[in-house]
This record gives sequence, C-alpha cells and structure tokens, in this order.
Amino acid sequence: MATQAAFMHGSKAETETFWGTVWSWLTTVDHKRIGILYGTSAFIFFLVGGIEALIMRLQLARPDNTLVGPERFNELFTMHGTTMIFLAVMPLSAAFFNYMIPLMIGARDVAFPRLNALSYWIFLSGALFLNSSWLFGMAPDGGWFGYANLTTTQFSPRHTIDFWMLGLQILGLSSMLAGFNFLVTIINMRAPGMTLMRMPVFVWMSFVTQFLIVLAFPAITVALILLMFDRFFGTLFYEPAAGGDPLLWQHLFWIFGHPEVYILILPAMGIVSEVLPTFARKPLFGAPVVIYSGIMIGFFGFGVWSHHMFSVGMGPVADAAFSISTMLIAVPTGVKILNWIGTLWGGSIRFKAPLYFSLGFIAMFTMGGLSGVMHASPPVDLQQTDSYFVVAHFHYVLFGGSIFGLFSGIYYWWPKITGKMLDDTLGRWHFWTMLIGFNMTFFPMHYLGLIGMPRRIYTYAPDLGWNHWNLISTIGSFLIGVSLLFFIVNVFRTRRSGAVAGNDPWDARTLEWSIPSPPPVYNFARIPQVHDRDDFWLQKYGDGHGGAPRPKPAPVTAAEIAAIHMPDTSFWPLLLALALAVMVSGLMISMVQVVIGGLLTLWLMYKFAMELHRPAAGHGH
Amino acid sequence: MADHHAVASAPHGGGGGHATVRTYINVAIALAIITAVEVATLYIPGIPSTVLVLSLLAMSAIKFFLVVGFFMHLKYDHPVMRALFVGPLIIAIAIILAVMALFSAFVLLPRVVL
Amino acid sequence: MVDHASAVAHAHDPNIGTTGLDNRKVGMWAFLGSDCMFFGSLIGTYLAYKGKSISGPLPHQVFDIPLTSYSAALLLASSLTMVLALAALQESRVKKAAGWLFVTAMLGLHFVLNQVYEFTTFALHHGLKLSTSLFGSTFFVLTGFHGAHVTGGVIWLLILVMLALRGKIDARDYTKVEIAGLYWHFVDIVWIAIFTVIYLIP
Amino acid sequence: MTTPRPTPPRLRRRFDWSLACLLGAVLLLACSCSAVGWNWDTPMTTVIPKSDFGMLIHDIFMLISWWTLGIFLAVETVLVWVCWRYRDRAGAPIPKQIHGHTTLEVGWTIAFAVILLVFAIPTIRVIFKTQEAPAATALRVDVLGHQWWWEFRYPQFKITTANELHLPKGQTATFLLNAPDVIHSFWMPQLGGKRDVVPRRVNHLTLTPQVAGEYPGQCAEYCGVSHANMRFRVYVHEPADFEKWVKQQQAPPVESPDPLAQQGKTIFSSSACVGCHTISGISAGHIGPDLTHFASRTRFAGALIDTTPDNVAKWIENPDHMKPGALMPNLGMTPEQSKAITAYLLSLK
Ligand code: HEA
Ligand code: HEA
Ligand code: HEC
Ligand code: CUA
Ligand SMILES: [Cu+2]
Repeated sequence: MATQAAFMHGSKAETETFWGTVWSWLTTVDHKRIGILYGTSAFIFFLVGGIEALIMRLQLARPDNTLVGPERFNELFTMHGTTMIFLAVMPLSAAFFNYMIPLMIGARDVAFPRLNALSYWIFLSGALFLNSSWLFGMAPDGGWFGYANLTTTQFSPRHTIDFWMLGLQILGLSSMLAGFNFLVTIINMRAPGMTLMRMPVFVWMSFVTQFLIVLAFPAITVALILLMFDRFFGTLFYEPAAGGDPLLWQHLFWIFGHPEVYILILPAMGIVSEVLPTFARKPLFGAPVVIYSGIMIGFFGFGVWSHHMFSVGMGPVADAAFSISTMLIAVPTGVKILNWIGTLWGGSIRFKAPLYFSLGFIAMFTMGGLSGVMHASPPVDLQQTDSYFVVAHFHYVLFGGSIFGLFSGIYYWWPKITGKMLDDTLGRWHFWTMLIGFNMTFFPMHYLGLIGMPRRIYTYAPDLGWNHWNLISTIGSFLIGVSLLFFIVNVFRTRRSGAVAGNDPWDARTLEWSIPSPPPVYNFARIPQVHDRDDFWLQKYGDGHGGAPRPKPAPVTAAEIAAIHMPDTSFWPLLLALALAVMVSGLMISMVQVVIGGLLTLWLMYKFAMELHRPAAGHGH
Repeated sequence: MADHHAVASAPHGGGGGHATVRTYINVAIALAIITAVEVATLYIPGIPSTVLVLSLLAMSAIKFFLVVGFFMHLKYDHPVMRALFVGPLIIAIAIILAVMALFSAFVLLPRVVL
Repeated sequence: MVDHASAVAHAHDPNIGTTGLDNRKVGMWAFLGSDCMFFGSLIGTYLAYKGKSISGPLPHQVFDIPLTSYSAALLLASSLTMVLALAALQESRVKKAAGWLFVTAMLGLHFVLNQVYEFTTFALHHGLKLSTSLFGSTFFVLTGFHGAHVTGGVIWLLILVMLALRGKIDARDYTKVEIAGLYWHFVDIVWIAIFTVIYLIP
Repeated sequence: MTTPRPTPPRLRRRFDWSLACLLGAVLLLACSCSAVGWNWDTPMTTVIPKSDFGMLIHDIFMLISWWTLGIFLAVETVLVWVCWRYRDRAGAPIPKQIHGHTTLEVGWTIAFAVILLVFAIPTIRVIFKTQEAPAATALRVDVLGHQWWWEFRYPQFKITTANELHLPKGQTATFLLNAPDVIHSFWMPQLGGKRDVVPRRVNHLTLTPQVAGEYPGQCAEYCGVSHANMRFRVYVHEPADFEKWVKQQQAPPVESPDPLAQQGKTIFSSSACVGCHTISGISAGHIGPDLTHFASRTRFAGALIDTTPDNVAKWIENPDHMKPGALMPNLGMTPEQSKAITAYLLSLK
C-alpha cells in the first residue's frame, strides 16, 4: 500500500523524466487518469469514425459517383457504425463513469482500481486490433450488425469478418469487466449518508447502464461465439443447408442490440440531468420520477428487440407484441423530457456552453425519439426499415442525443478535470455550427427515406429525385466537421491560456465541485457525510426554505492526509491485455499462438490476483 | 430497488454464520434424493409427456434453489446480493421462453425425418 | 444507514465498502447474474434448434443417462465438499479446509473427465461431431462451455489448495475462498439446469 | 422565501441572439432549397401508395406523423419559450427550489399512454389484416432473391423471368419469397412495404396493385458487394395487356434467320453459357437468369443496365466491369463472339 509519501513520489519524482511520465500512465490505476485515457482515445476514434462518414458522404454527394467502389463503401459504413458505437460513444461514456462516479459518490477510487486499468487496456487493444484490419486491406464489411448468413465463410471467405467478430469479443470483455467494477463501486462505495435516492442522477443512469452492459453483452458474446465456431470449427448454427436459421443471429444480436442503444443514451441523459439543474439553479424537477423512468427504460429495453425485425416475417402475433412493448418505452422517455423542461421552468437560466449542448440534446433527441415511435408501428416500419428514414432516426438519437449530451458533459466537467475553463464563445460557435450542420446532414434523410432511398447503397440512379438533398446532406456533414474544428482549437487554446477554474466554477450542486480542480490523487481528504442529492448546494445556500447553509466542515489536517492509503501502480493490467490480444489474434494465424497466448494469459491472471494477495486487511490485523 | 445500509454481521461480509454443517448435509441428501427421483421418472412407463416435463422442471427448480439458497447462502445474505442474482435470472428465463416461442413459430424449418 | 464511525472503522480495508459488504463478493454475484444471461443465450439456442436437425443421430440415440446422472451426482457432491471446506476455514482449520477444497477439485476433475469420455464416445461410436448436425453443434458448444467453466473452477480451487498448504491462506481470507465457492456452486446449478433440460426432458 | 442573491458576474451569460439569428437564417436557406427539391411524387416514393397494402400503411403513417409532429412542435416551442422566459436577469434572486409536482407528472405519464393507444389500435388491426392468408384467386408469384438479381416465376403460367416483374392491375398478387443464398429484402416502394427474403424460409407478401404503371424496386437488405445494384422493375398492366404479356412469354422464342444471330446461337450453345442459363430448347442452366425471352426485357443485370446491343456485348465480354462483383464470370469472349451472341440474345423476343 502506498502511503501519502509513496504516491507523492509516484506523481512527482517519477513523472519528472519523459519515460517516467509514460510509465506512470501505462501503470496507473487512478480512476481519474484512466478516465482521461478513455476520453482521449474515444475522441480520436470519434474523429476516425467521422472521417469514414465524410468519405461516405462524399461518395453519396451525387448519383453514380465513383469516388469509392462498393467494396470500400461497405467497409466504410461497417467500420463507421462499429467505431462510433463501440469505440467512440461507449468509451466516451466510460470516461465519465471513470472520472465522475467516484467523485460524485464521495469515494477515493473505484472498487477494483487494477481491474479498471485492465478494462481500459483491453478496450484499447481491441480497438487497435479492429482498426488494424485497414492495414491488411481486410476491413470488416458485413454491416455493424453483421447479419448471418452473409458473414459465414461461404459468403465472406476473407478475414474481414474475423477481425470484426474477434474485435467485438475483446471489446465486449472490456465493457463487462468495467460494468462489474462500476456496479460494485456504486453499490458499495457511496459516501456515508448517500442513500440510493440521494445519489446524483448521472450516477443513477450510469448504474442502470452498467446493468444493461453486464446483461446485454453476454447475448452478443454468444452470438459471436456461435459465428466463430461456424467460421473456424465447422459448426452449423447459421447454415441454412443444415437446417440452421439465419434469424437466430438476428435475435441474439438484437437481444443485445436494443439494450445497447440505451447503453448509449442513458449516460447522456444522466449528464443532462446534472447540467440543467446547475444552470437553471434549481433542483432536477421530479428527480425520483426521472430515476424510476431510467430504470423502466433499462428494464423494458430487454423486451423490445424484435422491433428491428418487423420485416423478417415473424408473424402477426410477434409483430403486435413487440410493437406494443416498443411503444411503451416512449412513456418513461417522454416523462424525462418533460421533467427536464420542468427543471428549466421557473429557474434563472445561465446560457453557458454546457447548457447549450444539453438544450440541443432535448431538442434533437425528441425528434429522434418520435421517429423511433413511427418505426414502432410494424406496418409503417415495413416502408421505413432499411431506408434512410432509419438512418435519420438513429443519428438523431445517437448524434443529437448521445453526442450532444456527451459534449455537454465535456464542457461541464472540463474545468474539474483540467482546472481550466474552456472558452465559452468558441464553445457557442461549436454548438451552433454543430447544430446547424447536424440538421443539414440528417434532417433531409427523413425525406430521402420516405421517397425510397435504401441505406447501405454505395450509389444511386440520377432519376430518383435524391440528388439534391444528398448534396445538402454532404455539405452539412462537413459543417459538422468544421464545428468540431472549433472544439479542437478551443481545447488547445485552453491548454495554453485558459482561465483558471477554481473548485466550483459553475456554482454547482454535487460533491465533485466541493474539491479542488483538478482533484488530488485521493479525491476527498475526508470522506464527506451526505445529507441530500444536492448536498454541496445545501452547504452553500441552505435548502431555500429558510434553512440556513450548513456550517463548513473543519479544515483537513495534514495528519489526516498522511493517513490516506491509495493503491499502488501496477503493470499487470497492461501485460494481461497484451497477452489476451496475442491469444485472440492467434485464431487467425495459428493455434500454436492461441495456446501460447492462452497460457500466458492464465499465468498473468495468477500474478494479477496474487499481486495484492491479502492487502490492507493484513496490515490491519 | 430499495436502499440497504445494514452493516453486515461478519466483518468480512461472509454471512456464513447462519447455516451449519448439519444443514449442508441435509441439503445434500435432499439433492441426492431428488436427482434419483428425476432419473427414475424417466424409466417409469406411461407418464404423459407434459406431466413428465413439468415434474422434471419442478424438481430441477427445487434443486436449483436449494443450492442457491443454502450452499450459496443467498437465503441468509444481504438483499443486494439477491437482487443482483435473481433479477438477471428472471430476465434470462423470460428471454429463453420468448426465443423458444419465436422459433417454434417457424413452420418452415423441417422436422427430423428418419 | 452507515454512521460515520463504521465507515472509518472499515476505511483501512479497501475491500469493505460503506455498506459493510465485501466488494469482491458483490462483484462475484454481479458476474454470476451476467453469466445467467450467457448460459441463458446458449440454452435458448439449444432449445430453439431442438428437433430441427435434418440428419441424425438424435439425442435419445446417443445420451447415456446413467453416466450423465453420475456426473451430475459428482458435481452435487462437490458443492457439499465446497461448503464443508468453507466451514472448516471459518473455524481456522486450514489443513482440513485445504483437504475439502482438494476433494472438491478432484470431483470436478472427475466430472470433466467423464465429459471428455462422453464427447469421444459420441464422436467415435455415434459419429456425432460439432459439424454433424444442428444437434451436434448446439450440444457440444453448450456443454463444452459448461465444461470449460468447470475446468476453470478446478484450476482456481487447486491454486487455493496450493496457497493454503503454503500457509498463505487462513481464516482472514475467508472471502477469497467464499467467492471461489460461489463460482463453483453456480457451475453446479447450471449443470442442474442442463441436466434436466437437455438430457432428461425427451 | 428565497434569499435574494445575484449570480456572480463571471457566471452571467445572456442568450446570444446574434447566433440564434444565424441559425434562423440557415433554416430559412434550407426551406428555400426545399422549394426546389421538396417533391414527394418520385419514382420510389412511399407516400403516394398505388396498392391497397400501401394505402393501409399510409393511413397509419399519416396518423402517427400528425400526432408526432404536434408533439414535436409543442415540446420545442415550450422549450424555447421557457429558455426565453426564465433567462437569468441581472440581480435575480436564487429561484425557488421546486422539487417536482406529482399530479403534473402522473398527468403527462397517462397522457402519453393514451396517445400511444391511439397509435397501437389501428397498428394492430392492420398487422393482422395485411397478414391474412391470400384468396384462392390470387395470382401467385414465386420470388427468388439471388446475389444480385431477382428471379420471378409464375407457376400458374409456367413462366420464368428475371429482374422485370409484370402484374395485372386490380388482381390480388401473393408473393412467395425465398433466397437460395443470403438474406435479401423485396421492396416495391410505391406498392407497399418490404418483406425480407430469407434462406430456408418462404415469406409471404400479398397486395393488390390499383394503378397501372412502371415502378422501380430494390433489394433492401444488405446482401454483399452489389447490394446497391440489386434492383428490379415492376410493370402493372391493364388485365388485357397482362394477358398479352403472358401469351408472349409462354410462346417459344422466335428464331431469327439473321446469320450473325445464328452464329451467336452456336457459340452460346457450345460455350459455358449453357451451364448457367436457360433458353428453352437450348439449355437448362439455373445459376443465372433465364434468357428465353431476354429481348423482351428492357433492362438486365438487376435492372441496372438498358438492354442495348453494345451494353449486352460489353456485359458478355466482362460482366464485372459493368456490375461490380457480378457472379457471372468473364469468359474471355472476343468482341466478335460477343457481338454474335448479343445479336442472338436480342432476337429472343
Ligand atoms: C441512442 C440510441 C437510440 C435510442 C435512444 C432509440 C430510441 C428508440 N428507438 Fe431506435 N434505433 C437506434 C438507436 C436508438 N433508438 C439505432 C442505432 C437503430 C438502427 C439500428 C440499425 O438498424 O442499424 C434504431 C432502430 C430502431 C428501430 C428499427 C427500425 C428499423 O430498422 O426498421 C425501431 C423500431 O421500433 C426503433 C424504435 C425506437 C423507439 C420507439 C425508441 C424510443 O426509446 C424513443 C422514445 C422517445 C420519444 C418518443 C421522444 C420523447 C417523448 C415525448 C416527447 C413524449 C411524447 C411522445 C409520444 C407519446 C409518442 N429504433
Ligand atoms: C454514435 C454513433 C454515430 C455517429 C456520431 C455518427 C455520425 C455520422 N454519421 Fe453515422 N452511422 C452510425 C452511427 C453514427 N454515425 C451507425 C450505427 C450507422 C449504421 C452503419 C451500418 O449501416 O452498418 C451509421 C451510418 C451512417 C450512414 C449510412 C451509411 C449507409 O447506410 O450507406 C451515413 C450516411 O450519410 C452516416 C453519416 C454520418 C455522418 C456524416 C456523421 C457525422 O456526424 C460525423 C461527424 C464527424 C466528423 C465530421 C469528423 C471529425 C471532424 C474532423 C476530423 C475535423 C476535420 C474535418 C473537416 C474539416 C470536414 N452514418
Ligand atoms: C457461372 C455461371 C454463368 C455463366 C457461365 C454465364 N453466366 Fe450469364 N449470368 C450469370 C449470373 C449469375 C447472372 C446475373 C448477374 C447479375 O445480374 O448480377 C448472369 C446474367 C447474364 C445476363 C443478363 C440477364 C438479365 O436479364 O439480367 C446475360 C445476358 C448473360 N448472363 C449472358 C451470358 C452469356 C452470353 C454467357 C456465355 C458467354 C453467360 N451468361 C455465361 C451466370 C453465368
Ligand atoms: Cu439483395 Cu441486398
Ligand atoms: Cu431498438
């Protein structure tokens, strides 16, 4: 166990040299640093996925275009979808889970810090593995939900699908490990007095998300394992000739797939639920209801998967059942929307960049949700499925929802994470250009879908009336690109000359703002005692019903700080992740490598487990 | 989910105190008997298949919950643990049933002809 | 609700949270919940494809119920020895605990060997392989993944035995052994389900 | 009672109208563009249905659209109004710390449920109505989705054709959909919704075309390299014209005496073509489209290419060049040979 001195050493002396810094990041188990690692990697992959999108948009800018051929285009939309969902939005949310959950529940770290590092390194190795396929000219080309039996060896003999199938399994492992970690953290590490109902809503939505992750990913893992056995070991799961049914894949995938989309949106909803109260200077309207509807969404999320399969011919009964369950989900979501508006109502709203993005979220997500409800009616969906109307739907929820929400979080917590304020004017330019570009890009897609443009086509005939709006959409997508340049510029300018933030730049409400920015390694010198969801606000202003502000807690003594134990750094997570990658990639190269990698993994797991065999417990007794 | 902050009895959270070796032995015996009965029913001729299936399911369910309840202490353990396990279990079973329904609805997959 | 004192009391043990529960145990239960979905999906697949094979052999032609019942009994017995090991450890009788853990591991190993035998007879005598039919694919993958879980458990248990004999485990490590036990029992209940749903139900 | 306590100046920010106006301007621009491009009556439109099936769908679509449009406008106006009304003003006190309003929240929860009921009831009705078993009098068409072309069979008439589907107006047609390779999706936007074409399953789609005309169709499930090129044409005829078409397809192909065509015939029947293509009386291949009445079709290769002499010739010389990934191999035909074959194929009226 590192004492105060030890990790002062860890963060000072070591990091003076360049390699010291590198090493300290490679071996860190600090949830804040891991959060930053997640965030930066995710943003880079967001740019990658975005550039893939821009190339697609260029190809679709005019009919019979020949910028890229069909093979390349199929790779582009497959990798774009996979990248954005698994390598951009999920890890970006994970960045906030990592950095914020412990701060918001008043903990010093997550439950299993080394496991947390392991999750990140596995994520990174999986992401790099997946993208390395570009180098071999074998980028996955089966679509982001890779429907069998197109993905079986007979129809996809090259390694393209192998990269996708193995990459997703690695990423799934990472997400699930992180999921367990945060579940335990939230259940077990809350500061004294923080009952579940006093938990900040962002933590609540993350909590639901973790349940969705650990319960949904097993389904896709199985689906992928079956595919893997079909491709490598000659099983017949997706083999029509042997009685196998390609629809099995679709069911298993969407049993995962629909919860997945809520995995993508709930964290953003949590962020919005933190930002609105802060900038309206009012508690979240009907917070318990917002929380319960979050739980509802998560629960119903497991009972609607076949709404992605209305056209496969499940029969009227199944169609009807899944249609109703799908529509039900609109209720809790709608409740959230109106409660957010209720939060603004009667507030005194300060229009700072984070708020703009949250408002953008409400405005745009509503749009996407409503088009979702149109899909929920099977007859209507028969016209819309696999058309650009669906593409419009899910970009309004994924970009208009998740991305706007996550950017809101970035602007909101940036000062806490870096200690410096992002420039607000640039932030607003970023927002407005992104909002305009976003609507220019995706609103026309509703229209294109309704006049019959199918998705996943690399080209189209000039006489179908699609040309005009496809061009506008392409222009819009580049405007989005420009908006992101504003953000990138803002980041670098802030690094050089950003206003210093201080503990509580937004006059906010929750615990993380009660500590310095950036927070010390141990987060809280003294674990706080919590009395309310907006505990910090009450400390400052009282309950607003005449209740006086609570007396400031006594200043922390040096002795207290010296007594804090923080976990040591560890390099086993990094090595373990590498060994795992060796094993998995072996499946495409040679069984020998698989065995070696496997044994290596086992051995490292042992070392990993034994590193802390009988930790502080021992010291105590 | 309700809120639980009871400080666990055993310092290391191992709420094992309640079940004694006696109980374990009894449970084991019960499990052995049920398994025997299960297998036996197979060899009894002329049980209508629905009865057979239902009784088999019932028996295995009992075994399942005996192990979970006593050997895994869930009967005595903190409600959080129960929620963490039983919740997913229910979802899993529901999904299995739904998938079965969806698949037996497939009229066109040929039945075995041998 | 935890009062400040008790939180401080636990502050020195990173494994005990403010609820007084042990992180590792909560984590293990969360994992088992998730594993329910894993086996749920596999069992669902098996049942969805039940009777859809277009070529034999069929389940009732290959299953060896007596052998499988014996295997089931082995796992049940191993669950008992597992809790006995825990009970012994709680009374800090480490050697005894190690003994029971070893017995548990051996029972598990026996189960795995039975499965190896079963698989080989299926392959050699009945010509049922992964690639023979939907039945072959679904059966081997489902029971195979259960077998893999058992194997993992055996390794885990043997490591614990080794540590115990080296005196590296005592009553203070109760939770370490307990979560291994939870995992082991889970493998057992999965088999209870598989045994009934796949082997017994015609 | 709330303590008056103005926001620290550093935190104050008014809503910036300048940028809001910018947004307005751009939206205006978009609308003006829409004046140019806002045309619903396009070849693949889904909102001007030409069959009973399409109309049933369209009614629900319009119902839900109007409701959701209303909800959308309501939500957005309230949102904007609230932002304007409750913007932070200089010296404003800390707002009243309201925690919620139960009756309100219960209220809108119920409201949403009711609205959804309005969607659900007609939805369920149409689900069952459109999936009823077809009438015995219905015209049966077997549709096979191949990578990447469509095969249409009329068992009643013993007709097989490709990429061009002919239907009589006003008669119910029921399609039996099946795929020999991977999943495709059969979609005639103007005639109604799509239905997937799944290996080892026979899906059904039943509808009655009500307006004569030519409608484009598309494969709507990603099925590999040339998914985008897996198109087809639907011709809805007046019953009399349909009769004519049937007769003409049933008749054996007319041989043309033209020597070039005759030469082409010999090349065709003596080369690999026969292994994949059927021309009644000459070959019985089943991997590629039936060519018996090839010349009667205005487009080929997934309705991608116009059936003109040099297109066909080019195709025969190098299919992949005209349609990426086409599963017809390049058989190294010389231009002369392919010209001859083309002459022959185009004589097959
Ligand atoms: C962030 C991710 C996200 C979210 C939150 C949602 C939310 C919803 N989605 Fe979406 N969906 C996707 C991501 C998402 N979706 C993706 C990625 C796909 C495509 C996958 C692929 O094919 O590639 C997809 C596809 C998809 C389909 C299949 C379409 C097809 O392929 O044919 C359907 C069908 O029912 C659907 C429905 C819904 C519904 C009903 C909701 C609901 O949760 C929405 C609820 C919200 C509202 C309704 C708005 C706010 C509510 C109010 C203002 C109250 C008043 C409203 C009413 C009373 C109606 N979605
Ligand atoms: C969170 C998820 C997410 C996000 C954020 C996006 C973002 C974008 N998507 Fe994506 N999309 C999906 C998820 C997402 N998409 C999914 C799941 C699919 C389905 C895939 C499938 O069918 O399998 C899909 C499919 C999809 C299609 C349909 C392809 C097809 O069916 O043929 C299109 C077409 O226009 C598209 C476009 C875009 C665009 C233009 C953006 C833009 O918002 C991108 C913005 C980013 C950038 C612009 C790049 C970053 C900027 C810079 C590097 C600065 C420098 C650049 C400039 C100066 C221009 N997407
Ligand atoms: C290996 C099988 C194979 C062989 C050999 C073959 N074809 Fe084809 N042919 C196909 C396939 C498959 C298609 C459909 C391609 C598509 O539309 O994607 C096709 C399409 C065509 C078409 C267009 C039909 C339509 O209506 O779309 C013509 C014409 C044609 N082939 C002529 C020939 C000729 C002439 C030869 C011999 C020189 C030949 N084919 C040899 C498989 C074959
Ligand atoms: Cu066939 Cu797409
Ligand atoms: Cu969905």
